[in-house]
Amino acid sequence: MYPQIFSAAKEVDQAFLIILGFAVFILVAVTVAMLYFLWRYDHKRNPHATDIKGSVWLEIIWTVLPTIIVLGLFWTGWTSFKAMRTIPEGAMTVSVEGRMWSWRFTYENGRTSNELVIPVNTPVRLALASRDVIHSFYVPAMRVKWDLVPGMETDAWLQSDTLGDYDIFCAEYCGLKHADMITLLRVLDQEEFDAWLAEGGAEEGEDVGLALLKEFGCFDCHSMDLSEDAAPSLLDLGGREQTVVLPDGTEKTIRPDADFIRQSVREPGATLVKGWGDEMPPYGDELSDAQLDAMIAYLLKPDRPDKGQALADELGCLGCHTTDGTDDVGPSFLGLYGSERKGKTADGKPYDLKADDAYLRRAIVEPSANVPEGFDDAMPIYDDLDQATLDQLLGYLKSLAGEGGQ
Amino acid sequence: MTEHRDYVGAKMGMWLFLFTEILLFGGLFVLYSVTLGRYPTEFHEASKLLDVTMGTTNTVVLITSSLFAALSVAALQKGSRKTAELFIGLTMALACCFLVIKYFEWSHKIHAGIYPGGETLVQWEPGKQAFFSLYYTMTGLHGLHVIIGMGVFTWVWAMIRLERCTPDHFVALENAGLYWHLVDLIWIYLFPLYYLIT
Amino acid sequence: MSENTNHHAPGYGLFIGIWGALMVLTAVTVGVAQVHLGFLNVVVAMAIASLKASLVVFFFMHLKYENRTLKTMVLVAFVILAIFIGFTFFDTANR
Amino acid sequence: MNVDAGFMAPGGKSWIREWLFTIDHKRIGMLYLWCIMAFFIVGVFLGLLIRMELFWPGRDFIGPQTYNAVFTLHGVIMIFIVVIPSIPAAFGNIFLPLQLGAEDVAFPRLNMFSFWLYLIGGATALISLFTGGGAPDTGWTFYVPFSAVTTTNVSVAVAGVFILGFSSILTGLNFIVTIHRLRAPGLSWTRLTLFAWALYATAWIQVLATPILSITVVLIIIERLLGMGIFDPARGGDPILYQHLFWIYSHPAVYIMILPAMGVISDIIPVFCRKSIFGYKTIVGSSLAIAFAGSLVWAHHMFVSGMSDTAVMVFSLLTFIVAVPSAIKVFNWLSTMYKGSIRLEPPLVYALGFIFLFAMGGITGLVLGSAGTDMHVHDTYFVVGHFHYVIFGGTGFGMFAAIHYWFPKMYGRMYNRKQAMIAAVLLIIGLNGLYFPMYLLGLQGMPRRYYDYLPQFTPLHQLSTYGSWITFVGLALMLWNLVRSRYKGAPCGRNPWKAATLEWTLPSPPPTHNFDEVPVVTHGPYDYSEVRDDD
Ligand code: HEA
Ligand code: HEA
Ligand code: CUA
Ligand SMILES: [Cu+2]
Repeated sequence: MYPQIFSAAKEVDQAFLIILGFAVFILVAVTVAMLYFLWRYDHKRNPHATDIKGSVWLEIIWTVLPTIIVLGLFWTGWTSFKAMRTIPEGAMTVSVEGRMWSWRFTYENGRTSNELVIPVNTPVRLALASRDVIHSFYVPAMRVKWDLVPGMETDAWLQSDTLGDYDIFCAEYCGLKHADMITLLRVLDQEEFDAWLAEGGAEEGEDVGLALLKEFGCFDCHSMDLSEDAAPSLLDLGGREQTVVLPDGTEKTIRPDADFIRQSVREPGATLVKGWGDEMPPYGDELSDAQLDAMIAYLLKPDRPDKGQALADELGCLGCHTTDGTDDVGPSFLGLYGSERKGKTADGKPYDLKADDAYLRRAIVEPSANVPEGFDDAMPIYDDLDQATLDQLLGYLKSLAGEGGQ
Repeated sequence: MTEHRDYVGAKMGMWLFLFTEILLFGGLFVLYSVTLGRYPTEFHEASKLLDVTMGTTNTVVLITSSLFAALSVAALQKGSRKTAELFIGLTMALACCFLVIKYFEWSHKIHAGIYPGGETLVQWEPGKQAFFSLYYTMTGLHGLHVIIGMGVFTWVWAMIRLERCTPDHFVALENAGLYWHLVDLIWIYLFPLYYLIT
Repeated sequence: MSENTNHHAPGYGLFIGIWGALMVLTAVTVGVAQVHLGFLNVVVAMAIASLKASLVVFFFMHLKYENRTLKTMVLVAFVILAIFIGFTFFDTANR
Repeated sequence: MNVDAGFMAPGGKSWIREWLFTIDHKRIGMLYLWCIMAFFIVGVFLGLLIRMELFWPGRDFIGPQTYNAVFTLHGVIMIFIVVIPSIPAAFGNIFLPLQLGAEDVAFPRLNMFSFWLYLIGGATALISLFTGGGAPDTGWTFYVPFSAVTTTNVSVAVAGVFILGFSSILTGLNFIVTIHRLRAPGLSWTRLTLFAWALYATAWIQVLATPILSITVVLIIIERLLGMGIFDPARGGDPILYQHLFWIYSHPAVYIMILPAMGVISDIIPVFCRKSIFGYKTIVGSSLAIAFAGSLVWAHHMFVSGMSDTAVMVFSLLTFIVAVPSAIKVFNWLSTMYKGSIRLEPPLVYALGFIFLFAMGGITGLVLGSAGTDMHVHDTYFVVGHFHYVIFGGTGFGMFAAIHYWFPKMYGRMYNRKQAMIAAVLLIIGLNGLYFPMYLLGLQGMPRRYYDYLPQFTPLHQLSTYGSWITFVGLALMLWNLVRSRYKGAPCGRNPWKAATLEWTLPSPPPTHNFDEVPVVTHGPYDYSEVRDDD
């Protein structure tokens, strides 16, 4: 079975052992008896049946005996459950919020996180709440599972005796991305934990807005490329025109600005991007104006350095192309833009061209048109990318250009 | 194939059907009792908003219609078709009366914004909202049963006219009566649960 | 076989008597509701309602004159309903 | 040699008049059987699709939305359209009146109506796929608040469930009255077959529990259409109450599925052991006990739902108690084999397969019934393993056993014995390959209803998918054998198994009017001393 790191769950594992042990025993006994009778009393071996209508004594035995056994099994199960439900006094409390389809953990000092980080050997009480539908907080390594019910406060507790990272699942079906509602339980030693708790949300060097977007689970539904997820893409919001449906049902084309984003977060139902339903939960008090501003600033920043890279990664480009100048399955992106390219066209004629916008665009949407020397015609065709995505990618390639392109 | 003339069986079948009706409402009674246990004061308050006079009148109306239903069976058993038809007519008349009163009660409340999602109701405490959600669901379902019951009586009345339901074979009327008494029975519980929990 | 032969046909008088009793009980339950008894109000209201219900079931619905099998069946149905309602309280009353 | 077509013989009217408007219980039963088989095959293909998607982690063939719709549909079809009607509606309809020595069920027209409702309900459930917001994606449990907010076509799907429930109620009602009123002279309660007893117990669950499901789905519909707020916590509702209502029906429903199968097994074993069933009265008692106690344990599906600990204790205790009557039955079946004179024919192979697979599934029910262990395995593949074992291994095998037992009676022909045996063995192996890995997955913490999973679960998922292919082969062989034998099998006469119950005294297939004269019963159903060898 899974490694087990929770002392209170020892009893649960013991209950497993007892019940499964009994199960195996009775199953073997039943099967063996069945097969033996089948062999022993085959009509060839035993041509005449002895008519036995029943036996009161046997019936009583196999009513009473199983009853006693199952009462015993019940008791081990129940006591182990009780241990899992008895939350020690003075346990440190972490609030767990589940929403479609991400987790948010809030600590007593106000620190929030989308991973559950706990100190080793310390009992932790989890105050469970849901914002939309029922979810279930499940840590297999702890044998802990408890539902998060909207409109209700539930709780669970855990305590780890081992350092390490463990999976947290959502175990109650909650819609489209139920299977992706996964995060990590990180068990740190006390000092590490204290340090982690004291530090702010963002990681070193990371944009505050980006960190917040991650933390609030925005990316669980919105993507940062143009692939459609459960919600409209957030790629280059400020640079793309979008058609929206106003509350009165009329349609309008806008270029999202700070006010639009603010409204979409606070009151998502008010103005919907065309083609999308009113499914996003409204974010009210738990998101301060300052936090929202940081997110908006990030989303509207015209040339996010990571954007094209994220796209290239997302689309799988970086699986075959490197960014460090070494050639892989395909040529390296470093210094590609503006360089001289030699190779063969689709009908086998040699060419000699400069890798400008038009050339690279062709290389993406119609890779066989120009196959450079030393490489196979192996690249998949990306003709389903739209203009905005292509521009992003080209911008990214440009940023990696050598002297020739500058 | 021959028509089964199993009187006892037909009635047993009807009773079994009534059990399913009882349990259908039973699910709602589960909800009601649990919610009452959770919000006793809110239920108490909300119940005051219902009109006891109308409720009581309706109780009297329905019980009386039930009486006529029982009398119509007795009349047919005794052999007087005409009397039976008269009693069926009275039952139906009172059923209409019940529905009219119910209609006034509902529309009055709805005009005042007291319905699920209504502008008045959404401002109240959750307990009161729950009271009215259940009120509309349960009395609504009950009203639907009143209408079905009237349909059943119309059918039996036609059967009597066509002499398919006679003083010798009156089980159709008897079963219609049973159904009607069940509708009454449910109201006997709905009435105090909604109007008298004050 | 006529359905009438194996059947007791209660007279009009009995039904009207039962109706009278039901009217009285209705009056009583409305009256009692005006007195404040706290939670007992619900209990009393339900007790009276059950009394009325039994009158309807036994007389209007003739259960009194039916055979044991049918009576047992009715009992089973109500017991099951009581279980469904009652057992739900193991949860809600202790949350 | 030709087989007299019996009740299947065309009567000179149009097909629709003769079948769709038939009030003959045998024809209605056959209609049910064919429809159930058709839906079963649809459900099975959906199951296969689930297994294909789960062969690799990540998105393979179908995306999350489709996957969610597929398992919902798989569950709804299998539970409400296949397994719940299966044995009672098909074999119950055909054989209950025959076993009672009756002309038909108590209300033949109601029976026809109930079949129509079944068709309409099934059609409605299927219509929900192609209309409105598309195929429902809630799982067969329709938990609120999700089912109240999702944009897919839940309302129509649950309306289908409502209609199917109504059909099930009417069938149950019909059987209760039939058993009370239409027993042949001399057929006292203690001479009833155990199959009839099982149907009787089942019918009571159908009549008393199904209405709760009806009202529950009505509440979902009005919640979605009118915004009643009955389960909305912001408006004083409680989502957990929905779960109570749902399981008040759906737990007893699992006994609607298994009791008739147990009845079939109890009928089959004595025939092939040539002796009385061991402990007739205890088996009857345990059927009734399961039906009753089964309505006391519903909340064992909700141990981690946020329900009170007191309720967890009570329902866990009662769950263990309800396992005892099943244990009694298993022990009685085994004892029936003791000192018998056993002939290993296909029905017996399926029956013994039933015992093994049902025990395998039932005993893991104990792990689930125990509160502490359920906390770990609830909503994981352990549960999926449990219920497939009891449903497919239990009800499914009960159904297969019934088909192989009564096939000669229904069609007057015998199937290929060897092929039937091979198919049975393939099915048993395949099922274990398919479902046993699920127990291990569950113990390792693999949640259910995931279209994608973490890489560490890959090997077991693949094993399970391989198992599904073996099952596929077994099932296809079994069906092929049956379909072929319906036309090509050797005629088999009145009583090929030399059984002692009333249906075997009739020609195969039985004539439309069943018995020429009302039979008089003088002995119990498992008394083989008077079975003659004359045909
Ligand atoms: C045919 C259907 C069927 C049957 C018969 C059963 C039978 C049983 N089930 Fe199962 N169950 C389901 C269908 C069924 N179940 C389904 C569909 C679900 C999932 C629903 C969902 O969430 O989608 C489920 C889920 C389920 C749960 C909830 C799990 C969870 O979600 O966390 C539980 C918990 O207690 C449970 C328990 C039991 C028990 C104790 C029995 C007992 O009746 C079993 C009794 C049988 C035996 C015990 C074996 C035979 C006996 C012996 C071999 C003799 C020795 C035994 C003893 C001495 C005890 N079942
Ligand atoms: C009767 C009940 C029943 C049956 C028989 C099955 C059968 C199968 N089920 Fe089903 N299953 C359920 C009831 C059932 N299931 C329910 C209720 C759920 C829960 C849904 C929910 O969560 O809401 C579920 C969920 C469920 C899951 C979990 C999904 C998830 O949680 O993500 C899985 C995963 O593997 C699965 C797989 C299968 C498979 C592989 C089969 C197979 O056994 C199929 C194997 C059989 C074959 C492969 C044979 C194929 C043969 C043919 C096609 C013959 C063709 C031949 C001719 C026409 C001549 N099922
Ligand atoms: Cu959240 Cu599943
Ligand atoms: Cu259950």
